[in-house]
Amino acid sequence: MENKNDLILEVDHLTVNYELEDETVEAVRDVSFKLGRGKTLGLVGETGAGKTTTALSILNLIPDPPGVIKGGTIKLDGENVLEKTIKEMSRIRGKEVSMIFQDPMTSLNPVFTVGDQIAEAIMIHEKLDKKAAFEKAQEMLQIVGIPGERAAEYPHQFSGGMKQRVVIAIALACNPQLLIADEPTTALDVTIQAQVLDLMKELKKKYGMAMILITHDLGIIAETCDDVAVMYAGKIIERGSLEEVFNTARHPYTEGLFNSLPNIAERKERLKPIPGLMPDPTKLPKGCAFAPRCPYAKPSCIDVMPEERHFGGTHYCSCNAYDDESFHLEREDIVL
Amino acid sequence: MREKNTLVSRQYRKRSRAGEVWHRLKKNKGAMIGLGIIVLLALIAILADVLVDYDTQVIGMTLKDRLQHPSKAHIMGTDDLGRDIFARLLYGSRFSLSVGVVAVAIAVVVGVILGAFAGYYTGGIVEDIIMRATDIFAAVPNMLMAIVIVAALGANTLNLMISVGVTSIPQFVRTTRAAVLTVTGQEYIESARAIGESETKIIFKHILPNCLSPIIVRVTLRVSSAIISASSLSFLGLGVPAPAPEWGSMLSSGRAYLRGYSYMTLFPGLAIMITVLAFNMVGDGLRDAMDPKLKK
Amino acid sequence: MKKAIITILCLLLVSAFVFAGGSNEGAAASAAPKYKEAVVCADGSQITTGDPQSINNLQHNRLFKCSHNTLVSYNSAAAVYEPELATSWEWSSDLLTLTLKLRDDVTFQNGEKFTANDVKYSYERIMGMNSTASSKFVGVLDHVEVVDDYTVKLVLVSPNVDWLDTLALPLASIVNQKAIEADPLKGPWVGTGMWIITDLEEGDFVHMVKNDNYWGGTTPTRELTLRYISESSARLIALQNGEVDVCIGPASTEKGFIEEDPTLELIEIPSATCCYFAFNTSKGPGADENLRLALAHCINYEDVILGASSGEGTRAITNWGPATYGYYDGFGDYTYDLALAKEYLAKSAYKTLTISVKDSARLRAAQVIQANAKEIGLTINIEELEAAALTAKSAFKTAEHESMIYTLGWNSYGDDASRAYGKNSNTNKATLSDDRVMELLKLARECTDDAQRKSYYAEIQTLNHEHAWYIPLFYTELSVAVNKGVSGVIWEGHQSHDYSNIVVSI
Amino acid sequence: MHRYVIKRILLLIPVIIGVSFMIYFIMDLAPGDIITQLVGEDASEEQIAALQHEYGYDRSVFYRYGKYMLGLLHGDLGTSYITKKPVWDMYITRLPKTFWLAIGASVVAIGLSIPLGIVSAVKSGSLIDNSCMVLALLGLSMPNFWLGLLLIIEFSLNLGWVPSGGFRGFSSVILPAITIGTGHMAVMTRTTRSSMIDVIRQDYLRTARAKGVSEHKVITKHAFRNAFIPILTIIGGQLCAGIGGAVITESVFSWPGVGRLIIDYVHQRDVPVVTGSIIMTTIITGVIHLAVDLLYAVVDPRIKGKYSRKGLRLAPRVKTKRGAA
Repeated sequence: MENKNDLILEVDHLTVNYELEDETVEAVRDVSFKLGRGKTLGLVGETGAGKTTTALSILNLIPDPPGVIKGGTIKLDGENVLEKTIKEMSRIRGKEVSMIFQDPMTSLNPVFTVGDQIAEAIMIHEKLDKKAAFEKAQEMLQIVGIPGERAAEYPHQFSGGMKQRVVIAIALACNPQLLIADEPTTALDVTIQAQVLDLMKELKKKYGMAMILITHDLGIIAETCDDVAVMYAGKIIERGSLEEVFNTARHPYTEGLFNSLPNIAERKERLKPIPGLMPDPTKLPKGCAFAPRCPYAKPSCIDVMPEERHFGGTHYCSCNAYDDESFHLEREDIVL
Repeated sequence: MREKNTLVSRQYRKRSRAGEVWHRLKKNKGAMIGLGIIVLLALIAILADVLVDYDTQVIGMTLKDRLQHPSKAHIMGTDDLGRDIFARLLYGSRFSLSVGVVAVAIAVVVGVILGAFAGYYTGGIVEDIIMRATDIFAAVPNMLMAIVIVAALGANTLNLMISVGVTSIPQFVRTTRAAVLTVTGQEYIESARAIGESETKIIFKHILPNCLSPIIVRVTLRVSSAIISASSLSFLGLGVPAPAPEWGSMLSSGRAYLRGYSYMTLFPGLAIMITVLAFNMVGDGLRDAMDPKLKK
Repeated sequence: MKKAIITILCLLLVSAFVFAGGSNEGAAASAAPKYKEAVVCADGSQITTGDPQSINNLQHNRLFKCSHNTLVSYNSAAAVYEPELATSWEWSSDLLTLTLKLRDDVTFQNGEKFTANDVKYSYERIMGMNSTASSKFVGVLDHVEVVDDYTVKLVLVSPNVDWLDTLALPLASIVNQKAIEADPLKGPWVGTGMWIITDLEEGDFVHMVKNDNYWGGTTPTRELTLRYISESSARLIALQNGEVDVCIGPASTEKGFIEEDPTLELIEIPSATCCYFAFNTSKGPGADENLRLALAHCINYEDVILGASSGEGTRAITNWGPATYGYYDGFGDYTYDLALAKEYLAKSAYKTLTISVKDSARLRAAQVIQANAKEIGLTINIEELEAAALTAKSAFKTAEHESMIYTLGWNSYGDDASRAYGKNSNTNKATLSDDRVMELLKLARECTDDAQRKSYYAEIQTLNHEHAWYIPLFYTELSVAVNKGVSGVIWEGHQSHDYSNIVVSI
Repeated sequence: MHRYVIKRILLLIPVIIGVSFMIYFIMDLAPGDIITQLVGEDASEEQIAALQHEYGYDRSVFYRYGKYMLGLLHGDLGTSYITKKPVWDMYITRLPKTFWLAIGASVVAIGLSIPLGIVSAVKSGSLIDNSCMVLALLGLSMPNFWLGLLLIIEFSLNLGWVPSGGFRGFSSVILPAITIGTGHMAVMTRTTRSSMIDVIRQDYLRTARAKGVSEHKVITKHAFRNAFIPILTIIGGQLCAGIGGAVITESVFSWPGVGRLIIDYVHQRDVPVVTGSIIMTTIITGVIHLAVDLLYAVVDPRIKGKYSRKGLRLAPRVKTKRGAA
């Protein structure tokens, strides 16, 4: 894990802003994480936490304007993608890293056949002619569970789940080493969600690629991921292996996430949603962004930027409450 | 993307809608320049009587001074009847602007009412009649329609306004209908109905205000094309009657002099161009400012 | 031997120079003049038909002078009637019958022989046509008698000493019965003229090729096209570009370009076109003589000419064609006298007057008059109308206009005055039905005594001067820009130029 | 699909009836009538009466209209009062010229506007965007006859590259096409821009970029094809306007087109020519609109499905922003 060659992705101090007319949205603030080959990282957080922005940064696809990558490095297979030229980037996109987007309804170009859309990626990266690429596209469709003949059909002729399979086929068409899946199942029906997830897991195993799975569904994380990173207001506030984060969540926000999950076993218990809303991203507090909503917050939390606390292994969280050695979350009382 | 949009719209929720549009319009340099020009033109048009004397400077002629190139005495030269082009241009703003504005006002009033009916009572005979009639009007090319109307009514300022206005009606009917249709289908109208608000209240409080932006944009753009249509009709001898210094008729009266005395067409031409440009820039700016999709 | 050869060679060489027609270009250039094969004439009015009897206007007249022939023609330079298809003619003593001898060597362009029957057919066709042209015949010509193949008798309803002039108009062209019966649309194109109409696209051009069997001579030009270019600037540019050879009516402001251009020439034609102010004397302000005279004395005529036509025009003293029979201006012009004008105006109940106009020159004239009238406190409104609307508004029986500015192209014969003064004439823009004038017109029409006839016309003009039904403004100046090589055209003051013999040397 | 086409063509019939009614009545009731035009200024009363009878002017306008429509029912567009030619013949000699001019103008407008619009959209909000829009607007705000004459003076007179006017082969189309095309530019550029801006923010472009499609191809292939429908609508609209004839440009360039045919005969109150030509224009316009609507299906496969569905009332008109036509 610590060996550099085993790392497919290394993000260091990534900072991304959206510079609007008169305000600046700090979407990603000093985010660092690493991902090993073949591993799956779950990126969890509320809408607006900066998960998608982080993912797009890896492909250098932040819409510019208004998005600006202010600092940091993103090393993909040891090379900083932020220093690549546009041309080099387009060789990396789809070949080294692929991305699956949230809404399959809008991710496919409505005016081209799905076969063409898959074949296009193949033609770009594998220098195949149109016919060969199309044949390979048909194979890819079969791999994702769609009959190859349907390659000549247009996206509007497919259902949501099928579309997401097509998107997956596009993403996997050139055997990328890293797949970023941005809430791949959010827009799908629950039954379809499971199918798509199974498919992704299976394909991941088959191709042996690494994956970043962005979701706010902790259940999916539990099922799919090796590691988990929790984002809040543009920062990773807790990071660790699946077991570490799920069993011994350290950050009050992570605890809040777990508490807001319904528990089928004990239905009598009322859900405990996290009170309040995420802070205005243009006016983030100097200190911990979660402090205004944090049940454990002390006045100093607002002013002092929390530091990373490591809890052995890869597990860390950013919370100043741990200055107090005796501090522990309520949840631990229950679990332990 | 998604994240970003939520952030942005939250940010703007602080202002009223009009304030928000104005705020964004202010950022658009082109639109502000255009607006400045329009205000200036409007001021000139209102103060025309103060700035120049109609009888002596605008229609009064000194034939010995005819066709003088621009000089200190006549900064834009004189026309074929020895009248100062600058004075005529200043006064002409009154005619050209009013032709544009009144024509569009006619179109807006008729078009919006019909369009609102057609959009609100969809599927019925009302819609059918209105839209079929609109199709018929729209089927005839604008310019031909205007020519036929002016030919029938006779060429004078009012008829010019009517003919240009009538030819613009179909656009407003369609724009309004489309806007009303979209708005009527929105959930907040449903919810207004659900909480039992009256029909009139729904139309006036919820539907029409929300239809305004496409109509406003269309108005600004249409004023400029109305000015051009009017000048085209003047070219065909169907415009504002002489000696009124309407820009289009000034321009077309200079066409025989284009080669030797190009300033006779240059200045009215520039005046039309600048006005049209100004209205268009404001129109474009308004559209950008009102279109949530174009928010940055 | 050697000498002989040299002599023969020299002879050959000389003969080559002499006889080189179109075959040897290099040699011919210096010896014989060379002409363009295809000539194009541009005009600002469009030609809509090739049927000479259906229409009577300038641009069509120019066409029909090429394609068709009339029995007689009028030589305006010499002021005499000349034979065309007729060789001679004779009036009966009661001035009711005109007997014409016809040429026997004429064939139509379709090969049919021309005889007296064609005259009968043509004239009867006009009578039954209900066209602008036919009104010149209906009520004037009673019937046509064919005496023999080459003699024809025209019997009139009432004496008309100017009847020959009508026969000389292109509308009295002779057409061919067979051709018309075969093709009602293109049949009337077939005439006896020098040029055969091959193609006519209204609003664009008329194309003609030379009739090699023409009875009246030949010309080196092979093709003649009349093109319609409505914008005067574009028309002149086409001439400057060499796309056309003749440009009718260049804009007066652009005459400088013609003078500058060494390949072009400006032809100025003495004009018979009079621009005048006409009051509707039947009702309203125009019926008030004081108002009419007030206006007559306040107009600055020089300014009107300057404003309306850039100063290119001559002051008109009387409302009559300068070359028209019976011209008289002994009463002098209206003096520019504001005090007098105000005096007249004071006597009038009207203080406002509307002028109806249709085109830009008249519009400009109206604006000058408007400014002039302001000086004496008379308010003038200008009403710009389309041609059709103005014609309808000012039609004799239903005249609604108050006043208008009108331009009349005067023909040379005296009775042309009936158009401006005669009852029921729609060109009688003054809606005049003065008994004395009507009587004078009739007397003149039937009078063969020259001095007497002229005195009738002089009286009409004097009456007009006294009552100011019409205020004559100016005679327009006619100009035509041509390629310098153009010759052979008969330029007419009434603008129905004859292009038949046009050649363009190169 | 066939059903749809047939339905659309049938829907043209009420429009034709409406248009013919409207134009016939306006023309017929306009001051000044054909009789005075025909018979000249010194006709006798008998002549006028005869003509009035011949053309039905001794009866009501409804009679004349009815007679005209009866002819139309048999495919007869009427006969010109002035030239006595069938209106169909007159129209059909003008149509090709107008057609070439309309096509030429569209080519000019498309060639200039689409690149400008795309650049504007991609650089939206920048100085380049603003300059593109001003450039496009200049074409619109410059009166056609002014631009036309300037072009003639420069390119025909001074440079001698092209004829000054008339319909004389390909080279003669260039200047009038530029004159009209630049007038179309503003609307088309604006449409391209706003349509591209709509599309540029679509998720599927991100998908395309994410799979490594070059930026150039993302814009020209993926985005443009999606943005094309509103542009197609505008092209169709401008083609239709062109078929109606560009009266002023036709005047300046002595172009024997439909526009001038109509205006010349409006002035002469030749009701059948005006009505017949406008009916033809309406029909051709309707066909172009239909063709455009069918082209939508080629550009966007989603629309195809809608055409074959039964009971469709009207075309799925794509909303567009047409500023100045």
